[in-house]
Amino acid sequence: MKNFGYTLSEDRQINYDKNDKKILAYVKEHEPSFNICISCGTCTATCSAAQFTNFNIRHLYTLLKRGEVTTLKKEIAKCMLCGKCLLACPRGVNTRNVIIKINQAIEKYSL
Amino acid sequence: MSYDPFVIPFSAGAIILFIILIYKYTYWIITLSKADTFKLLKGLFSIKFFKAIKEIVLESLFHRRIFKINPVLGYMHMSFALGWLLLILGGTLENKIHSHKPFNAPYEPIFFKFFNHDINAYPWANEFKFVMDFLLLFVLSGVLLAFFKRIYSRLFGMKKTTRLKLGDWFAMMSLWFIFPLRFLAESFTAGMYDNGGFLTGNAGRFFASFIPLQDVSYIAWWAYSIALGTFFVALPFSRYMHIFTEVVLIFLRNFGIKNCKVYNSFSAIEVNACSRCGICIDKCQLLTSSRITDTQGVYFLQSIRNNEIKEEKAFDCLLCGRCQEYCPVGINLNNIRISRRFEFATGNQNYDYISSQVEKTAPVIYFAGCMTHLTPSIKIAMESILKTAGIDYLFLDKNGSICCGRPLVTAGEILKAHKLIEKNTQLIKDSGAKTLVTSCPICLKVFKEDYKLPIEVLHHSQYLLRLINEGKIRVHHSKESAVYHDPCELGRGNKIYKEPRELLNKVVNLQSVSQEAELGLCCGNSLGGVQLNTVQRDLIRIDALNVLQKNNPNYIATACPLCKKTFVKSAETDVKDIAEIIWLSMQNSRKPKFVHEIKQPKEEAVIEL
Amino acid sequence: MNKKRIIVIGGGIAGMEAATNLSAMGYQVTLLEKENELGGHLLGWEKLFPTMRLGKDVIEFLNKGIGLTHIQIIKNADIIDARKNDSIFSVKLSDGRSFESDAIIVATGYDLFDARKKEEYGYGIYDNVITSAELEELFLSGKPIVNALGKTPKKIGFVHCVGSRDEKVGNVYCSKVCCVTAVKQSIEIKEKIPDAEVFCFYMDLRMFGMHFETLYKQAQEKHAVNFIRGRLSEACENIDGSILVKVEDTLAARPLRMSVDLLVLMVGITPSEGTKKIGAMLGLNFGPNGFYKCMDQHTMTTVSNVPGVFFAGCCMAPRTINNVFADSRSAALMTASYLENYSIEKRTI
Amino acid sequence: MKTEGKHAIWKDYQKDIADDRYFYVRSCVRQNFFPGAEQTFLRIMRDVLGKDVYEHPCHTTCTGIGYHSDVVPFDTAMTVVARQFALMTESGYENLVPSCITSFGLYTEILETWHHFPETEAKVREYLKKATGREFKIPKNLAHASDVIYKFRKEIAQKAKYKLINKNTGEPLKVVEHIGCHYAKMFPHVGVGGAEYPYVLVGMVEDWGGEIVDYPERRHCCGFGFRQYLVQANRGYSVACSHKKFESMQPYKPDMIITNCPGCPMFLDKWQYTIAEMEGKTYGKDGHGIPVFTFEEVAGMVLGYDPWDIGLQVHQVSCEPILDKMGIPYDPTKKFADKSGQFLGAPEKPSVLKI
Repeated sequence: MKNFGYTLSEDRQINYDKNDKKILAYVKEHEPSFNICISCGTCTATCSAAQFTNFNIRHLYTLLKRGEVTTLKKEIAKCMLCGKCLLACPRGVNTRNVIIKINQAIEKYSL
Repeated sequence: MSYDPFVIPFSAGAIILFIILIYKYTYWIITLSKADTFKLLKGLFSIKFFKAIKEIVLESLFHRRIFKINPVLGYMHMSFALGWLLLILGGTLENKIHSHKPFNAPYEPIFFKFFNHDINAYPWANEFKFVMDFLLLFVLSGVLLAFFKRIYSRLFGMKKTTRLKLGDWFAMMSLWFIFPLRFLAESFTAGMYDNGGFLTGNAGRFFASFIPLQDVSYIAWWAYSIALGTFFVALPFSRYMHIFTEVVLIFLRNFGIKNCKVYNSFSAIEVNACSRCGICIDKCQLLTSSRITDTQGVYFLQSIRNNEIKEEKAFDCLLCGRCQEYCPVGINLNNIRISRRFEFATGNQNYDYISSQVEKTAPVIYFAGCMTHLTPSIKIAMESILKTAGIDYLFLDKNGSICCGRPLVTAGEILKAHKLIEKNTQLIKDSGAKTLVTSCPICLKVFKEDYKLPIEVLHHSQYLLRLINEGKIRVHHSKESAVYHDPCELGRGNKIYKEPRELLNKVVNLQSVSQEAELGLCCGNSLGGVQLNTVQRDLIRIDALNVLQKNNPNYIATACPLCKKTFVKSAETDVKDIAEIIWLSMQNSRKPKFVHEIKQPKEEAVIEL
Repeated sequence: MNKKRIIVIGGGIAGMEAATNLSAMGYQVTLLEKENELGGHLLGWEKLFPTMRLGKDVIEFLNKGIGLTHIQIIKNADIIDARKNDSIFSVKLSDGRSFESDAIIVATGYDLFDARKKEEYGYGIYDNVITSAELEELFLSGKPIVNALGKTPKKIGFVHCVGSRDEKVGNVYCSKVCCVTAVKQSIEIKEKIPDAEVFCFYMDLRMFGMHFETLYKQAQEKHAVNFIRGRLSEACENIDGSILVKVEDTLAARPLRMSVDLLVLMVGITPSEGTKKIGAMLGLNFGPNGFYKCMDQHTMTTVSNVPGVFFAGCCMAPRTINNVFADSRSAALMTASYLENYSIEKRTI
Repeated sequence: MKTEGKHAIWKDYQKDIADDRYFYVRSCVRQNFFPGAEQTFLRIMRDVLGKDVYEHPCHTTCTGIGYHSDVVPFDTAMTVVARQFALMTESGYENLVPSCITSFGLYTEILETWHHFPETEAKVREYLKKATGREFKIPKNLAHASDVIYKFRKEIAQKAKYKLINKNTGEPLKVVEHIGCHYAKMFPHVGVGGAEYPYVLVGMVEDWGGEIVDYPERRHCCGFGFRQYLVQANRGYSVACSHKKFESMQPYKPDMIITNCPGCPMFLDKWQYTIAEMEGKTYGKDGHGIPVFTFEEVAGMVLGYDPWDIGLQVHQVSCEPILDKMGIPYDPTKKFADKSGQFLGAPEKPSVLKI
């Protein structure tokens, strides 16, 4: 293979059809309240970890919904499970358990 | 030595039972951790040994704790345990006196009446006759109660009794049959030989009037022996394993061995020591409020024993601790639950972003906690009080909180929690403080239980009381009434019941509520209830609020930001943290006197109206 | 009986209810409808948000009103002229008939946006791109939901704001009802095809009505309908006939592509041809969006610039059915005020 | 796919195209990329259609490349374009025909700007006057060279020797069209057929016997994108765009790609070699690529011009398979010969892509 000094750039487009939604399915099965998230961002606004680092739980949820899980493992590790998001969520999503389920799914499917 | 083939089922059962028991206990004891083994060896040769014996007599035989909670249930358990033990002891004594031999086959005292018909052949035979019949009656009364409890538990003041597995039914039925069969066998034999005490003798004569006892008595002894043998074999695989395990547990516990949050052989002993009495069931708010019927301590331990633990069962419990407060065996149900959650824990963590710099050094640290940041009024009240009292303090989590680690612990993420504990411990040490004050009982729990802090750790209710007693702040008693809600982690979690009440009594008229202190209700939002949905949580909150608001107090006082945040959602009464109430009172006390005098009658007028 | 005559133009919900109210007050009412049946767009709608009540129930309710009163109903009415001479209005039909009246209620309703104008979505070109109205017809027909390939669609996309809030097609306003209609239709799809994946591509979800939010939550909670915030840039046809949609998932801040078996365009509400025609004939004022302009946005919503002409329903702006009922009764009251010289419709601020 | 739906849209997007007396302006890069294309255009216009096409020797770049690479400001671009207009005015022509899509786009953009902001036009007239002393008239008609060929597609079809038909099977060739981004994406009304479903190339292919294949990434850019290609660090993005298009069109098994832009055929052609070298993947039959032609080259092919006169030998993806399919004769020995017939030497063979 020749070296041209550049390679095919990775597509930034989310390819929903091809993305693997196993983790999403696991989370939805074990914590169905995940379905009612409206991506309002209250969780991120109140997040203890987000005060110190660029941890954005809302954004991670959105990526999970689309099956974009590559950054999930790295980012979700920052959560301290303090549960503030759970109290702040206006929709009643069991946000804390969603994170636990994401971690379990990551382990289960050895992401 | 007397012998008859019918003793074989009993003897075989007994041998199997003892082999299994010895195997299990040996296994558990040798798999104890090194530290625990050391404690065990040390304890065996200390005064703790005798303390354990005393506890065993009180708890395993007399069932003192169950008596306290429910006398009828206590009597039932006592009749079985104490009655049966005395029957065995009495039988052995009777047999030894009769045979003049120091040793006998194990079955001889059990089937004494079958082999010996000569009623006057040994000293105190009549007295024995009476005592043995009396003990049998004692046990039979317990069997009768147990039978009725199964049919109609409300008779015992219990809303629910434990649902049993098939194996337990098998063991239970064989247990129930043992004493009626003994009664029948002894009565039939007594009828044939016209002997027996007031119970078996009279019953024997009665049966003799219409039953050909010659034919049936031998069958009855067989049946009695089979029932015993069956029960013995079923025992290690059923809830009756608790009979012996509780004794082992009491020893180990007295020797200072504790349940840590990781499942080990001590946990296994605790699990096997559960008698499935079902006392925990009624205490569980998930049952009484949220209608979850399968996660209570007894079912959870049962599922651990049966190796059929389901994830949601591990994760739906609130960890409020009401069940373990009432567990007659004293099993640390919360930690066992956490230890099973630990098995679902994952290793994925990265807390490198947490700063390791403290702002300044100070003698006192104030740690608000994550939840207090959601209830800023508590934070403001605490800071105002500390400033007014002239305390030099460091607000450790002023700019956003680093979690204390307890939420991770409750989720079973113990290893991750220890990462935070390490980081926070360093910060606390670097601050040079002598006292750590927190507003959050959840933080308090982990600070006291899992942090190895060399300094004093106080909840703000304790600290504020101290400030008042030291005269550093002044409060004023108002006419307003309040009820106090015991937060789970503060009350049952840290056994702090007295100080908040003492504090409130200085500023308001504290009313009592129907369920408080050890029986205090969970607000429903406990971080322990990982899997619970909003509706299930809401139901708990509503029921708890109904209890608190029953007498229309002016305030619901609580001492936990999470409880406050939860109650505010639907309380019709003002919900205030103790710190807020104290700060309000301090503000009133500071006002010039004339303002006071003007305000005072006006308030009274309102109250009179 | 009162001798005063009123012509109501348009036999949809607004026209029927206004005519019923005025006739009940004792006026001689003539109702002109261009189609052969009263009911307007509602005839093509199976279930109504947010209650899932049947559209035909509402039509039945309206017909009960018509039945209780004495209204002259003219169907297939093709109006070729309408004018005011002094205080008398005259309306001529293409079949030569003409009518006179003392007042007119204009209830000319709306047309659905022609989805062909959003060329990039390929409506009329790609087989599996349909409009919300076509989906509703499919529901109404009771036929199984299949796409152009005769297969039960497993992935269905709903595109919000087609022809609404879009400068590029000249409609800058919100059509008000499409968001909740998409939610309603997505629930219906999931009820009919439970294992289907449904995606709503929205810009903002405008759940303004009392129970709309509940319906939205129900769609998420019970039916796991997915909501993706982003407006479709284009739709293409895959080799298997499915539709490839391209959108930015604005909340993920990434472009997204996805294939759906059926793409439903939530077409917006535009001023109807009748509204344009009658407005020109009677000299009515139009607002910037091509709907009629009322005398006051807050206080005189049903009053036109021509004394004696009143508005009801979607000829003024996109409306929900309950709004249309309120409008129609308001228009009837204003008409009565005009005819009886109470002059309350002449107030200005 | 409902073709009638497309026809309905095409009806809405018709434009006036002058029928004679063209002022032809060449593209900066095409003469290097595919030098035969513009030559073929002139040959068809003059020899086949008998039209008056004038080229001015003083014509310069329109600055489109510089403008889209953010190195030439709009004012400069407008003034340079005004000069081209002045050349045309001075030559007595009114109908401007750019060979380049980007030029066409830039001319359109400038004319639209002037239409909406006459003061800008006045300003540019002043600049031009001060700088060169020239004055100009706004072109009466602006059409891209492909528009002109589109206009005369039926005449060309009548005179065609070959059709876009596989002579072995009798089936029409499957043709993928690729329209330059600057043709109509910015101003849909100036493109034949509009921006979403442009008809300009479709019309040619249909009339010359081929069958158009629509595929999901049809509208996607070829990846040239000026800055994307010109800066080496961005080239991965450029090649990724072409890659996306190939991946999308491959399932339809197209026989060829027809384009109307200078950059697109260059990149769609050469990137097939690059992708083959990078990823080992080819998109045509049996390791071949999909041949890519400009519309002039295709017109030349159907008119029966010698493939080597059209310049098909400079394509990376070999044209022989398509010539064989259409039945166009060619002399393989002359492929790399100069005008006098002397062999110039064959280029190095790629390691993956079959040629």
